[in-house]
Amino acid sequence: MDLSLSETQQLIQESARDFVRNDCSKDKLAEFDKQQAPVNADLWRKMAQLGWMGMVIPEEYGGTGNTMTDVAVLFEELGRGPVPGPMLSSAVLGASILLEAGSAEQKKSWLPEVAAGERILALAVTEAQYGWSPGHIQMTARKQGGDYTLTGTKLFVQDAASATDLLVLVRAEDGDGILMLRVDAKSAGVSIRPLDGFLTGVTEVKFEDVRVGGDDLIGEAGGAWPALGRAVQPAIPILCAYKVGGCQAVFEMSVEYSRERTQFGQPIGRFQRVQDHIVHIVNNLDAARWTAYEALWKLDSSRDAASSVHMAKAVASESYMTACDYAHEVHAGIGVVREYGLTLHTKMSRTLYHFLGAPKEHRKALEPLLKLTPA
Amino acid sequence: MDLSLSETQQLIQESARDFVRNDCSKDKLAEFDKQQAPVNADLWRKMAQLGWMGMVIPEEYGGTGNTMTDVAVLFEELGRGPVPGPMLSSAVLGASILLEAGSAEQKKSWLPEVAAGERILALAVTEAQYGWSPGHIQMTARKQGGDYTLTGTKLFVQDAASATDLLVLVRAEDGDGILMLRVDAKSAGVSIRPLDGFLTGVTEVKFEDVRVGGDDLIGEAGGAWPALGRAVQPAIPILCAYKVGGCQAVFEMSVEYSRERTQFGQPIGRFQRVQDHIVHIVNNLDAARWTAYEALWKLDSSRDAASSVHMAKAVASESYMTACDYAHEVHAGIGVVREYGLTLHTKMSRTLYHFLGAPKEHRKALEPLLKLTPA
Amino acid sequence: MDFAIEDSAEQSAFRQEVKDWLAENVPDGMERPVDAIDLSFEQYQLRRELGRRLGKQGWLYPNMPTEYGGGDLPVEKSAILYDEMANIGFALPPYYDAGGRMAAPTILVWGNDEHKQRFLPPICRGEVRTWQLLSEPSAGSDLAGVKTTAIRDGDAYVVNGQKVFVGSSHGADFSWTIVVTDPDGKRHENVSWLMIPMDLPGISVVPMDLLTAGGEGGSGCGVKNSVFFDDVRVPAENLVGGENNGWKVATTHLEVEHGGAGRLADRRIVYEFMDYCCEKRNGHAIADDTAAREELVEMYIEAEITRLFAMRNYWLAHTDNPRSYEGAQYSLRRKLSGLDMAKKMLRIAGPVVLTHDEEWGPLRGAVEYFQRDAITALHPGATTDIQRVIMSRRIGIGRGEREKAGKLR
Amino acid sequence: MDFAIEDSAEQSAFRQEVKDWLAENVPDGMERPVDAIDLSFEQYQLRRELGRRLGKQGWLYPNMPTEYGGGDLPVEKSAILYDEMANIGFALPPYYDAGGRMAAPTILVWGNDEHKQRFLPPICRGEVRTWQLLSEPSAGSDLAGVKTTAIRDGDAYVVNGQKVFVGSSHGADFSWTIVVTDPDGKRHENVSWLMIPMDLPGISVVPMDLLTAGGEGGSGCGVKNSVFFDDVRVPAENLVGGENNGWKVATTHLEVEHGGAGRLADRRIVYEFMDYCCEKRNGHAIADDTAAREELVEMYIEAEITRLFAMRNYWLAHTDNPRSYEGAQYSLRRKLSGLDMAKKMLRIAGPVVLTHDEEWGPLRGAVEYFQRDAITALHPGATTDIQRVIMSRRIGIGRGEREKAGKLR
Repeated sequence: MDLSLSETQQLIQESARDFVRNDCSKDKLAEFDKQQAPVNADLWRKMAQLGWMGMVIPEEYGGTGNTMTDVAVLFEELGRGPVPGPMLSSAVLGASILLEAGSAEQKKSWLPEVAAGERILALAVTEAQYGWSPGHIQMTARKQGGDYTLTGTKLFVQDAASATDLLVLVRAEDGDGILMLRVDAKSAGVSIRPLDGFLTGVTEVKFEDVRVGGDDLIGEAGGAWPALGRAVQPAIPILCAYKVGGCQAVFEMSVEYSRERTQFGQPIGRFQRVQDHIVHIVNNLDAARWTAYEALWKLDSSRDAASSVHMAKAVASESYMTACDYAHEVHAGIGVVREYGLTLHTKMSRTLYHFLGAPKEHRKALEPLLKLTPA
Repeated sequence: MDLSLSETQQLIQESARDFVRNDCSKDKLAEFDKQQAPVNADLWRKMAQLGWMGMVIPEEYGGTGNTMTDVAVLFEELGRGPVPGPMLSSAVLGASILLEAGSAEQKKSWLPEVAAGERILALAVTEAQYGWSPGHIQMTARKQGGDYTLTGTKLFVQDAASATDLLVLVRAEDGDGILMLRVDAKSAGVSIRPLDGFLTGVTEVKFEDVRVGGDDLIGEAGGAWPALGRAVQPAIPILCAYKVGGCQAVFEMSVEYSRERTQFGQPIGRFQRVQDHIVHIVNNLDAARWTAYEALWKLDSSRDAASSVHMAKAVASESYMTACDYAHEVHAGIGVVREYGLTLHTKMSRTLYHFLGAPKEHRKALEPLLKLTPA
Repeated sequence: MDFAIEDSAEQSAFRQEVKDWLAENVPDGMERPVDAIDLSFEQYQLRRELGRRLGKQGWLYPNMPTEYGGGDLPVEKSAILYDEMANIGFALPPYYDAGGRMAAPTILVWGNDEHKQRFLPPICRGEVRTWQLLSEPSAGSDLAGVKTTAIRDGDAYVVNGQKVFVGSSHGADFSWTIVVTDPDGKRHENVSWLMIPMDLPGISVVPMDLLTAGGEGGSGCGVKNSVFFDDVRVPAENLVGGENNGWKVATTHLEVEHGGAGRLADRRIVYEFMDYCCEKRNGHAIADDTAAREELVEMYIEAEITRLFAMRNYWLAHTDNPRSYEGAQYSLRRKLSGLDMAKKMLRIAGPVVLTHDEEWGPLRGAVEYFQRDAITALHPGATTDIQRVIMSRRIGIGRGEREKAGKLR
Repeated sequence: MDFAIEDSAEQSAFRQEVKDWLAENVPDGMERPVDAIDLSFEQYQLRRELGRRLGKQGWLYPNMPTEYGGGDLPVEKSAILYDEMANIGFALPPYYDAGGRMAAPTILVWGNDEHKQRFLPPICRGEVRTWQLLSEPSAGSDLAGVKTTAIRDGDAYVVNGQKVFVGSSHGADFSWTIVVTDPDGKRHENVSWLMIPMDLPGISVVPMDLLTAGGEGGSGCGVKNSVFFDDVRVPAENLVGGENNGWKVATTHLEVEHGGAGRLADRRIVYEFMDYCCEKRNGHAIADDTAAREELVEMYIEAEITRLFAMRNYWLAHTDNPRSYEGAQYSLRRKLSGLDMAKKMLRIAGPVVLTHDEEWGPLRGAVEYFQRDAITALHPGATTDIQRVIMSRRIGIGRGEREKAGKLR
């Protein structure tokens, strides 16, 4: 048993922490947020140069093939910002899908560009009737010769506005089941519209008679869902680590504020009520942290990680949201002032609550694994 | 709008409060509890003399036909003890059932004795597979000529050990549906066994070839369940009022202790954490109080009370349990010393949690009423 | 007990009168934006116009005495007014006038005749909008720690300092505030309650950029501002309740703000959201899902309990029953259950509650606004922590003597 | 990171050795009553016997140094011992010996050689049972407020006072306690840590009647007692850590008690209860119900998080990583999630969890016991409030300097 970080991981942590400190200060992030900029070009280039886009990609495809825990350590630091943008969508989810289901050809031609940050992938799965099960895939593709034609709407697509390529899950009209197609985000008939509100980087993607070549079919027709599942499994605890970073940030923010802010002649942190808000935060932080990293350890040591992954997501989604709520209790007025930076986390905790499956769905998935229902 | 008690109600409140203060002191109740005495004879006689057993029974049957709110005011005071015994089972539930479904003959011969406290009724509905729906009635009765023969087990029967008569719900073997029979608790083949543990007045009742005469059939065969439902509806908010009294008692206990007990050189009630435990108690108390009394008002003013009654029980069951838990946080060590009296409430809050339907069942019942599911 | 808010014959006659009157008098083209930040100046003017018309009837402040332009209406009738306004999507007053809502009863209790004659009629008739100025950068929960000074100089008080989380869009005619009139005085004995005309030289108003500006549905304030005072000379006779007596004066409007006055209009969004979840959209309704229904029922129960607490407080406030912790209890509950409901909505309906997108956002974006506002709402009018402080003092937890509730009448 | 508690080759060899040894050495006829209150004196003697046999191996206190009768085992191996004992339904030690569990490390840190030689071997070899005496009627959370005095008189300290919530059934050989040695001294500088032979004249033990006596499954204490000291003369050399230095000495065992040492044995009852809910009883299983399954999953997650916190603490305690708030966090979590789980069990399985009736009570009454014990468990070893106090100080909420965790080694 050894719950400490490896040297590699400590190095990743330091460089990521420096990056966030120097390039993603509160004001800068608040600025990006105002601009609604899907992805900041300089930021993206820097991250690519640091080699972060290639961490899950093996060396043969231009990556560095790190462990999932390595990648999670990076994302925990990014979550502290929270640093927005398509890192997870492209460099983790997208890359894993290509590694899982892509042809040798597709891997060779796409993965190196993903690793270089030149090709940016986004995953288009969910629709108006929202959910992360095969039944929720209703949009269809018509097959004509070797090609496909897509018509329909994907909703709550994370990071599509900054993507060069969309990985779209659709039903084959001919009943071949669910298949996955790579669609150039610039193709005729594709319209991407950011959704306004209490969310970040979430879009509506409309397809009108979009032609897609057969060589853009990823994996077998009909096999897309299981392939997606295998690719998403390792991505989930990395998403969780990002939320852990968010919890860590609001925890530190709150402790700092509890010392600086004085009312009634003493630091507010001397009041037990304020203390208990922060105790709630750290309890949620640690629950999210250890469930996530145990799942990552199981993945890296190729143990059966299914139940740990479901649990990690169920816990992290709630923990991040709850941690933000208690941070608002600690901060009161200043907490809702946008420049202060807390609301960026509050918004992110809501944005990512359902992404890759709501806690409710992951808890359901635990039932057969715990033998509460026949598998 | 007028949320104050009527003069009658204030009188009931005073006499009940005196009774509890004088005849049900902490030590006496702790004593009864040790003895596991199902009902204390003197106590029961006193309560009968005060006319409390006849409050829901009309004058023609020897009662006083009070409003449900009147009765609830009494039970709130009894709940403060908590005063154990079959008051609710006999004088409210039992009496309401006879009024609802009994024949003129049955009412004339039984109700006056119930009102006088000489006849004590207990309701035997639930079984090993516990629940408060018709589906949970599995025990059957065989019809022979005009008579019935009962064999089977009723479980978690409240107050059977102190009852003279059991009102038993069974399925007719001939498929006549559910019927209700009055069974003399002393009849051959009836064995009543109190269940030990963290509960009060709860029994197992076994029936072995128990013969019951046809004149002990209450209402029509097959009509027993709806009749029970109509009789139970007004009893539920009265049970809730009893729990409100329990919440009130642990609230007052806790406030008092917060003043008397000093640690770190000041009354513990000066610590915000202790304050917040008590804030939780009073919030639960008031939620239970106002949901219960609104339901009672709807019943007394013959409005449609169904949804209010379901809500009241769902709220009161949780509130009483939660109030006790926070009272334990306030009291720490002394709270678990049996003589202190708090654990009587803790135990009662658990005992009555499922009685007349668990919160879960009542919330389900709200779904059609709120049009969330087709009625 | 009688929980009835149904109308007697007389009441339903009055309700009809109100309905008819509103049909007559609500100016054409009045909009009801979900987020008051979208309320144009023109729309604001229409609301003021409606306010003045209500004022003529004594219906803008129906519980205030007629001699000052109020309606002096009994509980049941004023309840009907609030109710009917809510039915057409407005609060009473139909524009943000927190200053008036809280100043009016305060001046009635603490002002001298001259104050009542001068300040109350314009408020009650809707001729002026009034802001309340309490918080400062360094004085939030600790209101007694305000630093803004008002130093007597001849016939005026000279005001200097900054107030935050103030008011609304489109300005105000008056503001009232708690200011330090005795910089060397003891805490709680060094502040006064001052009415300030907003057109005086030296006042500047700067909008704040917040998650939401808060404020109740029908009367959302749109924006909150920082207000800076630079040697502002306020006529000395605008000081209400006596010099250095401001802390006592404040107890009245704080009591109102902390929910002591109760309310009858309930949280419509909950019931509207339930309907939204029952609507079929391409063959599927959110409420088809078992878990969703369970949370909808829990949400309904939450809302019902809040309604009952509000009703109890309204009854207490309008009868001579003693009030204690109930105001703060209601306020605490409203804040916490509001946030809890917002999160339930997210769990029940999914990410759609996070957008006010025209095509996808539920209830014209009202749910998305509620997602944000439920967080903002945790702090105005005292944080949840302070509400618990008030409850604890009034219950007498850990202390023999119980703190008294603030005077409302 | 490596969360593995699976065995290396060497470890599984050791595990086999332990299994075999236990098969050999657990005395016949040892019972495992659900509620230790049912543990007869004969049964207690058998547990002591097993303790002595474990002691001979150095396995009773496997982390203590061999020179004092411990096993000086590495984390992984001692973990295996706790694990295998739990597998046969016992804790380590197999009898309530809180005094030993907390005194041993304390004496190791604060005692002089003579103390270590005299006190540690009998504890480690299982020759004595030791109680801890901390709480008093007027000193619960406020341990520094103890009133029991120990006044130096020649070669002895004369002890007078009362301690409550002490020990177990069937007595003890030694007790240690915090007593006032300088009645006029400053708070925290007036107490000392004293080892008291229980056979001294003037000591009387009176059992208390409690909801449950508490204590972990395998080593439940049966009853708690009040202990009265009436002019009890304790040899002066039994004072450990220096006169009036008791508060510092206490930090070590308080750290252990507050969960700082971590643990690996998890809450079996949760997993056993899940099995119980899946068993079919006349054709029906509790887990057939959707709502029941949802709560079972939530309960499982609760238990898993608790397990992970415990594991983290165990790792921290047995490596040289800095510890801070984690001990109190685990203790707080265990208390609150324990109560939460008990209530979930009630909601899931119904009133059956409230009885230990032979025919109906689940898990031989273990669930009913848990219903009561989850409430009792809120206060021993510091209340939830005090755990939060400790967390806050160590995190440094509202203060620059962070309080240090107590020394464990």
